[in-house]
Amino acid sequence: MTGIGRRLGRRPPKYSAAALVWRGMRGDYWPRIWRDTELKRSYDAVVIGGGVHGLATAYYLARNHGITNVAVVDKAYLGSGASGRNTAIVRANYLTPEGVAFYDRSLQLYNSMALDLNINVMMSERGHLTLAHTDAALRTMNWRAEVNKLQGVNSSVIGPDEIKKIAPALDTSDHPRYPILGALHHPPGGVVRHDAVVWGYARAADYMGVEMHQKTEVLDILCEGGDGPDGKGPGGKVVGVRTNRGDISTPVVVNCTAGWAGLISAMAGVRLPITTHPLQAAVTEPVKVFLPTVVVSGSLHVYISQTDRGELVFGAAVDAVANYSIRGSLEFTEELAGHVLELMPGISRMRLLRQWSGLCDMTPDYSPVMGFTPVDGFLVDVGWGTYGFKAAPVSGEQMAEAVATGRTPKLIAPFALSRFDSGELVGEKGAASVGH
Amino acid sequence: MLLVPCPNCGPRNSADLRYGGESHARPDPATATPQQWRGYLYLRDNPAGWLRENWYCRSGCRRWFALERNTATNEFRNPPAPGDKRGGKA
Amino acid sequence: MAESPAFESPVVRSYEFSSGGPLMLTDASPTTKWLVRGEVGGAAAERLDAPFGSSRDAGGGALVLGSRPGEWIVLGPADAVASVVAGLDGLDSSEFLTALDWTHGRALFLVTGTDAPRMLEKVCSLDWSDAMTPDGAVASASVAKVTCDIARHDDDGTPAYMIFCDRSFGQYLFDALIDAGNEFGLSVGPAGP
Amino acid sequence: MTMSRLGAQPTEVIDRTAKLRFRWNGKRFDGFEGDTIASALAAAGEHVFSRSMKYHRPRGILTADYWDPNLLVQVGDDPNVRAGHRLLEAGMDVRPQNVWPSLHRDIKAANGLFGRFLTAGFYYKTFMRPAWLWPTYERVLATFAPGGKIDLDTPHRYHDKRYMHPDVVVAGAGPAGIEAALAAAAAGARVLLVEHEHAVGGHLRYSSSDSARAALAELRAALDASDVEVLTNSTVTGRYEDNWLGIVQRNHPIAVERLIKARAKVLVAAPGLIERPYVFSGNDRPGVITSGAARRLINLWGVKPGERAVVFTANSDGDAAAADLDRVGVEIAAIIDGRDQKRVSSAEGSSRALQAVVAGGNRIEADLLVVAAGWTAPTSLLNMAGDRPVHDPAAARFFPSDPPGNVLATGGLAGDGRIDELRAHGAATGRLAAQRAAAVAHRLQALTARARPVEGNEPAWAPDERTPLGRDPHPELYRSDTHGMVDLSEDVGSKDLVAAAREGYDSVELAKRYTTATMGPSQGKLETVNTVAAIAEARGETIAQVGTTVWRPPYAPLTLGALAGRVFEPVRVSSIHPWHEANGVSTILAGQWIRPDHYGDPAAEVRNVRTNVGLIDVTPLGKLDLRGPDIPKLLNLLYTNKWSKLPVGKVRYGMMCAEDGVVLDDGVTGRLAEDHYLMTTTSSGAGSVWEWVENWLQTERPDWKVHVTPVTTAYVSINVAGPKARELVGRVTEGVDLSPEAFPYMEVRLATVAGVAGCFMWRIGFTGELSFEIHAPSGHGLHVWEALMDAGQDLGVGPFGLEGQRIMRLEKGHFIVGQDTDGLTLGPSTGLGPLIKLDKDDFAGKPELAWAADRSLPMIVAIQTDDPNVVPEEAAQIVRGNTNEILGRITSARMSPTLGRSICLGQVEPELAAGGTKVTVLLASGERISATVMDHHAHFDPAGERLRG
Repeated sequence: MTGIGRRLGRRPPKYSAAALVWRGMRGDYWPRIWRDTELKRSYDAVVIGGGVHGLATAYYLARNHGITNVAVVDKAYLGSGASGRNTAIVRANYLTPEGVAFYDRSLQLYNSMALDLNINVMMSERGHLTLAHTDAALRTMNWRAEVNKLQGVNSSVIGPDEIKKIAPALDTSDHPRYPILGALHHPPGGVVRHDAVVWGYARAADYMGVEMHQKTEVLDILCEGGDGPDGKGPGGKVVGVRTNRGDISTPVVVNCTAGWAGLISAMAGVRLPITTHPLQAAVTEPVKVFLPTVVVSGSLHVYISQTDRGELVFGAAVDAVANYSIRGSLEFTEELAGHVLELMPGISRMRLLRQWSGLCDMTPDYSPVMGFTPVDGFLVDVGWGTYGFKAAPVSGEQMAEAVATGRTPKLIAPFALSRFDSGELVGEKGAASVGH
Repeated sequence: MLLVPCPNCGPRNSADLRYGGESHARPDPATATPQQWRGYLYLRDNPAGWLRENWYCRSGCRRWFALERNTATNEFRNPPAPGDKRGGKA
Repeated sequence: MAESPAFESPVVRSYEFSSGGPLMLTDASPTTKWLVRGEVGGAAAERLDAPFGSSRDAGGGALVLGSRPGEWIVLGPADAVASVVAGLDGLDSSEFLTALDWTHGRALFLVTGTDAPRMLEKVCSLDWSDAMTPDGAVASASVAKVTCDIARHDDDGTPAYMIFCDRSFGQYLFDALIDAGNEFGLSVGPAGP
Repeated sequence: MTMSRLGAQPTEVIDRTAKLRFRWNGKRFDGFEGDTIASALAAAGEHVFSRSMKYHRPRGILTADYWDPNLLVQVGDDPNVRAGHRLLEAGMDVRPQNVWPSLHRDIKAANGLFGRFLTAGFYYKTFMRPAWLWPTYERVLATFAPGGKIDLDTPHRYHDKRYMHPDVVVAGAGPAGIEAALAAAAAGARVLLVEHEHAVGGHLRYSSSDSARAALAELRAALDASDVEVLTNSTVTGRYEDNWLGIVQRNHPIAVERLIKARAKVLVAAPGLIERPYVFSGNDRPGVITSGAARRLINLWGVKPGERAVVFTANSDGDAAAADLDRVGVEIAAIIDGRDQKRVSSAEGSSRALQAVVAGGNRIEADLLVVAAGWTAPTSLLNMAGDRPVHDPAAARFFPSDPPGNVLATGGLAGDGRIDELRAHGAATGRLAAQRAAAVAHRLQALTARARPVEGNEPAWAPDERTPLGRDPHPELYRSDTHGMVDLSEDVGSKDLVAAAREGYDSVELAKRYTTATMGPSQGKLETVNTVAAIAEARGETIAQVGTTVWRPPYAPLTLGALAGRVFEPVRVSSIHPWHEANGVSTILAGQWIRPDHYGDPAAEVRNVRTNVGLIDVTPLGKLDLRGPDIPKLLNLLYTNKWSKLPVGKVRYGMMCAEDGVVLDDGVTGRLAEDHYLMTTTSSGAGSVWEWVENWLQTERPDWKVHVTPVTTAYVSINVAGPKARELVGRVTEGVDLSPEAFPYMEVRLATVAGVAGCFMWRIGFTGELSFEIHAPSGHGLHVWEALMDAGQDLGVGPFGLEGQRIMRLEKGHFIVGQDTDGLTLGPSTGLGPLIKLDKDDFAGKPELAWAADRSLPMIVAIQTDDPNVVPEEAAQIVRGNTNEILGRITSARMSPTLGRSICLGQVEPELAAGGTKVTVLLASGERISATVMDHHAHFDPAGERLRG
């Protein structure tokens, strides 16, 4: 067991088939997955946001750097935000070299996660198809494939016949409106059980001494020495966090929120290049499994996978209108269904069971904002748009390194906030507008 | 489907309009520093509450206009008067 | 334009025509249409007398549609339209006023029948009730996902609608309207202005 | 349990003279018109309908309605059909789902033996080692997916949608809902009444009391006489922003399912109540049914639910069920009254049938256990409107809290009462709804430009002065002293929920995610409250403290077919399209346009243009008609170059950049008259440039006098290109001297072509040949094209398509915005730096372009491979030697028929941009080849002699 239990000198009860049988025989309950503790008055670091990014950051702070006096605070429950609302797709087939290197590391961490964290996150390496319906889209697929190959990532462009073999439900005929001309095939892509990732990181971090505080809402970030009011803003430094459960003093605050990233950063006097948009998703009733891979169409703004429970999970592009309301819309499901049937006309009798949405923080270049800010001790891991879940492990690892060393790790240097001052944006915009 | 109060057409389905994002004044290009200009290009207030923003009534009167919307509740207020030449923009 | 060849309609597929029926769809694309732009509340607005959202019979078969604020579509027989447009000459010259012949740019279809509102509510999200879209009303909206100008101009008490779209969408929209009308027994009338 | 058909019942909905034959599980059965699939099968003595998801336990009727989790079947190619709701049709082929190998012998039922190890979430704790086996485990787990089968050959049938704008929509046609609809209609409102069941009446339909029957008859008659539009077998599936409603109509005469989108001025939620199952050992055994199921089976379909029954009742519905059972001859073995603190502890029996009920320590032989333990308020529509209903422990259910004023609740959702009290509340609600709808209608009409002028002032917003319904006390009955099933669709027991809460998954959302309770096809209709109750019990809290889950749309599932409806995908064509189709065109979709790609041999088309003359239909080229005195100012603002001195009759090329300096579009603009210009844009940019121009004009420069009209399809655009172009155009053109002196390159003339007056002709082209681009009025476009074709027979005229044009433009080194540029390409990278006039006062993107001038940027360059026969893929990477370092990429590449060699455009790092630089191109095959950066973008005729000819 890597890391878990090393710090507290106690080990969590191990998850295994044998343990299941043993407890089943004795009728024992499992102990709490993470402790319920009092909120202390002081921590070495406070991570805001109990989603996959925040929990991974806390986990790697403890595991890789021995920093365990850490609180993860969340205004609701762990995994209540985007972590539990995304469609759980993972992949590394990005367009830019910096994007590919980054997500490739994330995929590696996902692949070893079940054993690292001793929880089955059900990493399903089922392959990922990004369909191209136009020459221009096909050109972008080729571009991504070439960049991927140079980075050692398994991606290639395949034609309709091969696509049909992988996913027979797709209409690869000479379709009148959106013909499938080809696809970027990325075998290492797949899906992961998102909730298990949340719980796994929380459980592992807990056993190393990190504290998880649910229903703990950050009301303000306490700063001194900054240019702005109350000592906030550039030139200042973080001294603490005000929560609904009282003030905490800390020299380091890491903003790992999605949806509220701008509001939290504003509490430290840091303005971000972010607008918040809902991202909607939907799921059908279960039917027997027929779709063995993840299918994405950028032109049709849709991505589709089938869970092991038989439900089809659908996602789309973010809503056009900036919004903090996550009630969902009818037009989303209408457009989604139209596009899904364009790709798979045979499933018109499947029924949509539930729709939901989460909040995404969109940046101008479809790339995140990570690392240090003009306020000392205030770090951000935000602006994740629609691809935060896939990046969680590597983000946690890199953010932990930034906190521990005080230096920006090479892998996240391209994503610094300062790029918006210098105008040197990241080039994922073209490929990632619906890049799931 | 949100109803957007177009000052010319009357309430319209949001699908009939294009969303234009936060309404900010364009800095004077002759004097703007890189920081000011890029702040205009990229930085956003993004409040969870009242926000002044631009809309274009694409399927209707084809007029750009600015009004305030509460991004938490989707209520609108302060649309410009019909025929306002700048559409109420900042 | 006397030697000009015949006007080619954007609707090029052939249909079985019917001269009557409870719900009729007719291609009237060759109809002369001009677009007049002026100022809201200006002299031209006063002369044309069709504020945004409304329309007016301008005589000689010409209709003036208040299609947008400060914008009008004038349509009808070529000479009648010409006389409406010519009537704007000599107005207060300080007003910025332009007019262009849009006949070739816009397809025009007519939908007539008691069930026309029921048919239109399958392809367009506007409220077709008499209170919200009375006889004479003019609006713009998406019809089967194509942005159209729409004017209600009843035919002797029977609801009738003029639908204008970009000419290149003409064939697509015509077919979409036929599909929408099928369940109400729609028939296609012979084309004509 | 043995069910059988009873004699005729006074309230029955079946037509015993209309026998319907169908198949179930491969065998033949008969039922009657009016039967549901389930009632017909129950009448025929069938009692196992499905197997449960995880343990494959046999399952029978529970609620006998749409929400019954045990009655999901496959009908033909339609999976997950609700047999408790779907009406029987002759010839139906009905099959059980989730059984293997058969309904009655299911091998996976062995899972039940391991139930104590297969606790909720067990899969998170195992299958981790060895890691290489996980994919195999996963495949096995996937075979447990419940549900029916998809037939991928199912066609997408007719599903057209409908928009509506009713004043009042009433969701639910029970007594309160019907009264609300009637009262609203009587007050002058346009009312739509939507009923989930096949007929109106709600619980009155299956009530055998005389008063209920009389009330139902009266309500039906009133409805028939009213203007209310009634939709049965239809469901309000969601309430969205501003009372935008999704309604699915399942009984449209020609549509399989029709989605109705209604903008309701007021929504009345009157869905009634859903009977809540009770949790105890064996509560999912066939033979355990709700009181509603018993009454429906008896009174609607004349089905006797069993022979000897135990009735567990805590309310009048349970009492009524007992009376119905007694009336039709079912022996009542015991009545256990929940109001007297009595409980049922367990239902025992064989795997497939109930044999005995244990209550208060006594074992009572019975084949039927009818349970009336209370209600779940389906507050979904209120939730979707933002309401957070509150739990009232005294009444043991949730009630509305504070829904918005345009959403009103009535009926069981709002409280309890006698039929007349419910009706009175409904009527009051309908009147209130109509009053408020009138206010909304008045406001909408007053604000809407096209609407009929309003009369009078806006009516005041009517206050809610309804007499509230009472709340009947009801014992809180969630779980007995034993554990049982909470979520029957997901096989989640109360024990699982307690274990999950103990493990830390102790909020509703966490427990839901961990155990999957409420996530199945019932979506919490039956199990939400019991789930919350189990967590509350484990935490030692009340239901109100734990809180409930948020009900999300849709209220009832609807097919993807209905949601998609007819998929409107507009396509556009030029007036010349019929000619292309008649002449062997191969088309390509470009945005919404269907365009000629080639007519068989693009290389031959290129050679013909280079030697003779060709015609291309470039109608999709964006065209904006500009009129007004301030056009030069506008052009100066939008383009990077200068426009103040463009004379009448001249055209000029311009590049547009966005405010961040990134290339946005390009094209030529010509001055047709003093205050009249024609601007062209790229085909794909036509729409966005128009909006861009309008935005500048309307919001930044509102005082400038310019009118912009999109005329892209008002003109057919034909480019006549080739050495013989002048000869050809001259044969059909009147009124223009085409000589190079009189009409030189980059000028525009008004001409009559082929007898068509009002054509604009300009001397430009993308091919590098002598070109005349003719913009002819669209209504005569086909004529002009055909005239050119006819006139040029002896000149060798032929059509060419986009592919030929792409080859020729690449020979000339013209970049295409969006192909050779990308989302970060700044103006100077195109090589057109000299066209960026930083000495202008202002133009879009000027500051960024000024700063970019000092930066070293990637450049677009022409590249030729050293081996002339190798055409790199568009997207092939340019790398540093044998390393993986990326220094650029090929953006366009073709074999040039003119030069007989491969030609490319590419983007490279500045260090490689100088002419003559050797670069390494990595082909898709993995091979690295050498190539050379050229001095000019143009591979062919760099001096431009041909096009000026």
